[in-house]
Amino acid sequence: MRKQKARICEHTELGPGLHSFWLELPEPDDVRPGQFYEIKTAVRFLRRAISLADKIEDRLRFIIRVVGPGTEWMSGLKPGENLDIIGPLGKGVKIPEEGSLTLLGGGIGIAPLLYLARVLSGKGLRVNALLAACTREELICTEEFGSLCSEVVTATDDGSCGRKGLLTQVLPSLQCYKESSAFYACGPEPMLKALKELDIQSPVYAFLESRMGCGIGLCMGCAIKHTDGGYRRVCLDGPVFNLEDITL
Amino acid sequence: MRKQKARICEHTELGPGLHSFWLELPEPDDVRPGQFYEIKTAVRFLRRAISLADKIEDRLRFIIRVVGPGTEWMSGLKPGENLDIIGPLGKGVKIPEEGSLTLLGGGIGIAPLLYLARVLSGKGLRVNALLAACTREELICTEEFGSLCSEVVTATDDGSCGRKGLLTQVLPSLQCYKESSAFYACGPEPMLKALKELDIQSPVYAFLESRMGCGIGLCMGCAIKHTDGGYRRVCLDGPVFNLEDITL
Amino acid sequence: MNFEIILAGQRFANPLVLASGTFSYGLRYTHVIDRVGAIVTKGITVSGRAGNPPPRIWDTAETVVNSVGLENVGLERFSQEILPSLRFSTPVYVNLAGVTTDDFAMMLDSLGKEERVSGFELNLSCPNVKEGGQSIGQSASSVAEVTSVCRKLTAKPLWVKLTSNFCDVRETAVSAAEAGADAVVLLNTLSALLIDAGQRHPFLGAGSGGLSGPAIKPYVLYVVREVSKVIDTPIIASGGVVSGLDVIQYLLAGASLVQVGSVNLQDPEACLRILAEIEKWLNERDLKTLADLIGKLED
Amino acid sequence: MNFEIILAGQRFANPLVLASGTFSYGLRYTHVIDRVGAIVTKGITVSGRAGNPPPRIWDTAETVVNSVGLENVGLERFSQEILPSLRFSTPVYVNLAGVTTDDFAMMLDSLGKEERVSGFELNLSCPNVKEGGQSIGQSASSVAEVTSVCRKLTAKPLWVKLTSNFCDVRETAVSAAEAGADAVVLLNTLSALLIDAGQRHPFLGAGSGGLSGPAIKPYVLYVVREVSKVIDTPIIASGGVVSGLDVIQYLLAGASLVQVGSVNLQDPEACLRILAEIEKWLNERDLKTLADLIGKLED
Ligand SMILES: Cc1cc2nc3c(=O)[nH]c(=O)nc-3n(C[C@H](O)[C@H](O)[C@H](O)COP(=O)(O)OP(=O)(O)OC[C@H]3O[C@@H](n4cnc5c(N)ncnc54)[C@H](O)[C@@H]3O)c2cc1C
Ligand SMILES: Cc1cc2nc3c(=O)[nH]c(=O)nc-3n(C[C@H](O)[C@H](O)[C@H](O)COP(=O)(O)OP(=O)(O)OC[C@H]3O[C@@H](n4cnc5c(N)ncnc54)[C@H](O)[C@@H]3O)c2cc1C
Ligand SMILES: Cc1cc2nc3c(=O)[nH]c(=O)nc-3n(C[C@H](O)[C@H](O)[C@H](O)COP(=O)(O)O)c2cc1C
Ligand SMILES: Cc1cc2nc3c(=O)[nH]c(=O)nc-3n(C[C@H](O)[C@H](O)[C@H](O)COP(=O)(O)O)c2cc1C
Ligand code: FES
Ligand code: FES
Repeated sequence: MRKQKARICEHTELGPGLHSFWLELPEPDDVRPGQFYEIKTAVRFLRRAISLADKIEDRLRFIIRVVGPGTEWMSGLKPGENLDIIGPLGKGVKIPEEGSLTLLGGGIGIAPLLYLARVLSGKGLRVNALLAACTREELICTEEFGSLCSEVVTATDDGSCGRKGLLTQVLPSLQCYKESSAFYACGPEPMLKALKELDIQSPVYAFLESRMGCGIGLCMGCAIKHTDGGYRRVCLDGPVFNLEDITL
Repeated sequence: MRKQKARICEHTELGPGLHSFWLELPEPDDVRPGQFYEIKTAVRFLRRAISLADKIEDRLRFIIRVVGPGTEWMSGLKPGENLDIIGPLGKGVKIPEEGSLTLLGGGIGIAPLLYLARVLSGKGLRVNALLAACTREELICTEEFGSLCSEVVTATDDGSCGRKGLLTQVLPSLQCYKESSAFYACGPEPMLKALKELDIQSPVYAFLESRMGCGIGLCMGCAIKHTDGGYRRVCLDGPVFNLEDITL
Repeated sequence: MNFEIILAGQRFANPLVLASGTFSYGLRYTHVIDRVGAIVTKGITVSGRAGNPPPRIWDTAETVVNSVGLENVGLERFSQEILPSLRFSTPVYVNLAGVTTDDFAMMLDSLGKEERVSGFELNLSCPNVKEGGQSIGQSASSVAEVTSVCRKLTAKPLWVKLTSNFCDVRETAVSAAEAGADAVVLLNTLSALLIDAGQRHPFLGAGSGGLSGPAIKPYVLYVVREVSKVIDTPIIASGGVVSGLDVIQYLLAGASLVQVGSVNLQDPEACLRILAEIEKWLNERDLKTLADLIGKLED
Repeated sequence: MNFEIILAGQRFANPLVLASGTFSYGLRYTHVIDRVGAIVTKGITVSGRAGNPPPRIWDTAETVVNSVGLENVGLERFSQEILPSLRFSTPVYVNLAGVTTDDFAMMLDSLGKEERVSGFELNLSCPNVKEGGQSIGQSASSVAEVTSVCRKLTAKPLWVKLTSNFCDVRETAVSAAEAGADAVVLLNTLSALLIDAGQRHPFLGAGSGGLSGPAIKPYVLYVVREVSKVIDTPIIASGGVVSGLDVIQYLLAGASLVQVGSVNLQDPEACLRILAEIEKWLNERDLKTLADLIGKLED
């Protein structure tokens, strides 16, 4: 982990309030799926955590959804501008050696799974993806997943694309639901809660969020409740946790 | 006075930290030399006061010198962007009917005198200008003054352009020093102080600055000391004062 | 939609109050004054004050520091020149800034007869004067004394504006409430020092000033909430309001009225925008009555 | 150029101190710790604390609000696991957060023997815990009691970290000084409330938090200056430092050391930049000795 100035090479709007950036680092990082960067903005004191969404050669991709001042500011960035970033941070995903794996992405939570799909498929593992969003416009990166995964199922709350329904309503009807050796889930808290209730037998690794102070283990700001009653730091101990260890 | 969104049509760098902007207003204002606008920036809570530097048809010109965060922010504005401005504010200059007039501009203080030169010469009055700055690079708008004034004398502290010396050192040697019916002075406080000490017989109207809260008479933030012992508000009672009324 | 607030028997069209010192005496921008619940004048002293030497004001992105120092025309000119010139029907509260209890009594007595004056805000909290000001508001007994003397002299609403600088404002608020204040105003500015390091000298002409603006809102919200637990007297919040959401947060925390200060300097029409934001917020939630929100924060 | 500061007989390589809670226990970023005058650990309690429920942190452009709630491993694990792992020679001050006087005595007694512990910061000012914390620091007599008990138990430097929330910190500072503190630390965070208006509920999991960051600097500068007028005991400033200029301003106002807090969260290497800025400032003025600036603000 270190601080760098990353140059923005490309900025595309993927949907309403959804922005994709490709970045170039002066000293390229070795980075694992599930890791994230802390981005400095001009409008907030603390950095904002953004997951690595993809990496091709030495270029990094971030995908953001505008939810407040920090992400609003990012959405106005232009190619050629520099971004002050710290990373890669967090433990990221432990890449399995074998098995059949399913990615479960909801909304902006689809983004961090993309690089995971790339790495898993690069290892020759069988990867399925179930990608869900509220509407068609918010369903991002489906083509990229298509080229990396054995099977991609999409779902929208309003049925405007793919199956109609919530991710957790669609999931039980899929073959992978029974057959996957592990699941990787990233999405809003209600989705993760509902997943927890499905009581899936294979491990479910969840990409979690929390409001962060430092992102680097200094402040204890990023607490998340562990089933043992204590807290864990999303930034150091996560951001990827076994879903059954976490109280949501 | 009112709040408007002004569109930036042109931005040129005139010298080190010196920037000129031409603006277009949706509803053009009737504005007098010496008046100013309050500009909202993204980096400071209060607006920043900037004088009208020139006006041609319905376009307004501002010229700024970067001295802190607000002016630094302005220096990054690009054509096409909008500026949130309130104005015109202040009383401005009372334009004389006759006489021979001399403009005394020091540094960024040259800017507000430009529009005054245009209005005075437009009325057919005889206008001289003495323009001074630290170095050649900081001496702005001399050509424009040349086309509007009968005579333009320049001076720099380091002698890199025009006469060598401070404005108040050069002034006594000029013919206009004795003959002008009025002087209009804008420049840093030390220049105005030195002018006061020259004890000029004709009235000297000084364009004054102060740290402003509102710029519109609400807060009493912009006090300047009057020789009667009380304070005056630069924003409402000025910004142009008879130099002999003010304690510097 | 109903924005009305009743406080001490007085009706306010809405909870917005133009804070003292940020709308002068009310002679300008009357189209804004027309739309708010009340205006508080600049602090008035018995004989008037020239105010503090410049510079008097400074800011960052989220704060303002001022040291105006109660520049005002004095009681007499205020009665004779200002009051008759006010061109709006919005309630006018006069911010009184005495040094001694007698000063307050004298001003109250004189202005109490003026029909145009709806009520008073006792400024026991100005950080920008050497005498009076916050030195009164820092002592629970002084607050009690000034408030009770003033209470006896007027039947008009009496607000007491307090400070948290170097004191426990819960105690002074209890004092003010027990001495008969109709409302306590929380808070005046926080004492503040700016330093010109190169000169090794304070930056403001007066040496120090008072901190206001959006950055202090979480602190003032906390104080409002805590004081609301120890007094039943209505609270008027003052600190950092820039948006409709800020006003709603203060109401939830227990304030009945909400003063708008520094943001008027940035935009004299800020209150019009804030009112529109409140309306939108209520609409989105299908709420009808703003007063219903007061004190409704759950733990 | 000489950045050295001597305080209570201890030598500090420079006036920068990593503030409690913003550099954890000192296990990471040791290249930064190597360069500062001292590090204060996260607040330690006797049995450890899980901390407050999330969310625990929130910010604006110039403020941070936190409600970490003294999450820590407790005295025993701190002694056995943390202290032996520290890989730097910079002085370590342990921030002690007791509920009772006995808690402080017990922790001090146990840690006083540790060679690796250079001194103590008594945290009488945490706004984020229900018991202990700022409720001790709000009372001059409690400050006196805890400080004098601790003073008797250790010869190591004893700093007392105070609050200005709902109290007169000039009084508590005098209490701490008279009870034998080697320095008072001004200030801990200001109490703060954030409201989720839609939910009518506090936004932070703990209900309220503490405000820090650059916006509060003018306030804390004022407090440092005023307290320096009433005590001779050295002052350590804490509040809103982000630049070298801020450090210089605090020294001029009367602080001997200056803590750096929130900005570490934005950039763990902030102190390296701040040191470079101080050096540049001194160079430009041809000044040689930083300690010469302490208290040199003119009126
Ligand atoms: C490890 C990690 C990885 C992440 N990766 C990504 C990613 O790849 N892409 C992405 O888009 N996001 C990602 N996020 C989320 C991202 O960090 C946040 O969206 C971002 O920090 C928001 O910053 P902001 O300034 O835009 O909004 P903020 O102002 O910080 O607001 C964030 C949310 O808090 C709410 N809030 C704030 N104050 C209040 C209040 N008083 N009352 C009620 N609600 C309030 C806001 O309404 C909003 O919903 C990640 C987060 C983590 C922890
Ligand atoms: C009526 C009027 C008309 C004006 N017209 C123009 C114009 O046409 N063009 C133009 O360029 N300017 C003009 N000015 C000046 C302009 O308003 C200021 O330069 C501007 O407000 C500065 O804002 P800033 O945020 O860039 O700097 P600020 O941060 O506001 O700083 C301004 C100055 O204050 C000093 N300062 C601030 N804090 C401290 C401290 N703690 N210690 C020591 N010094 C400190 C800074 O060093 C700097 O020199 C005018 C001013 C007035 C009143
Ligand atoms: C420029 C200025 C002048 C002020 N003058 C007064 C005053 O005369 N009397 C008073 O009681 N408060 C005065 N105040 C304090 C405000 O009324 C208000 O209580 C404070 O600024 C906090 O609110 P805000 O953050 O909305 O500004 C003044 C504030 C400012 C910024
Ligand atoms: C995330 C966070 C955690 C903190 N934890 C503690 C603590 O455990 N003990 C303590 O005395 N102060 C704690 N503080 C207060 C800081 O040490 C410091 O006094 C305060 O933040 C003001 O300084 P700043 O504006 O530089 O941050 C904490 C502050 C922050 C932001
Ligand atoms: S965000 Fe600071 S410890 Fe995790
Ligand atoms: S700047 Fe507010 S009255 Fe002049």
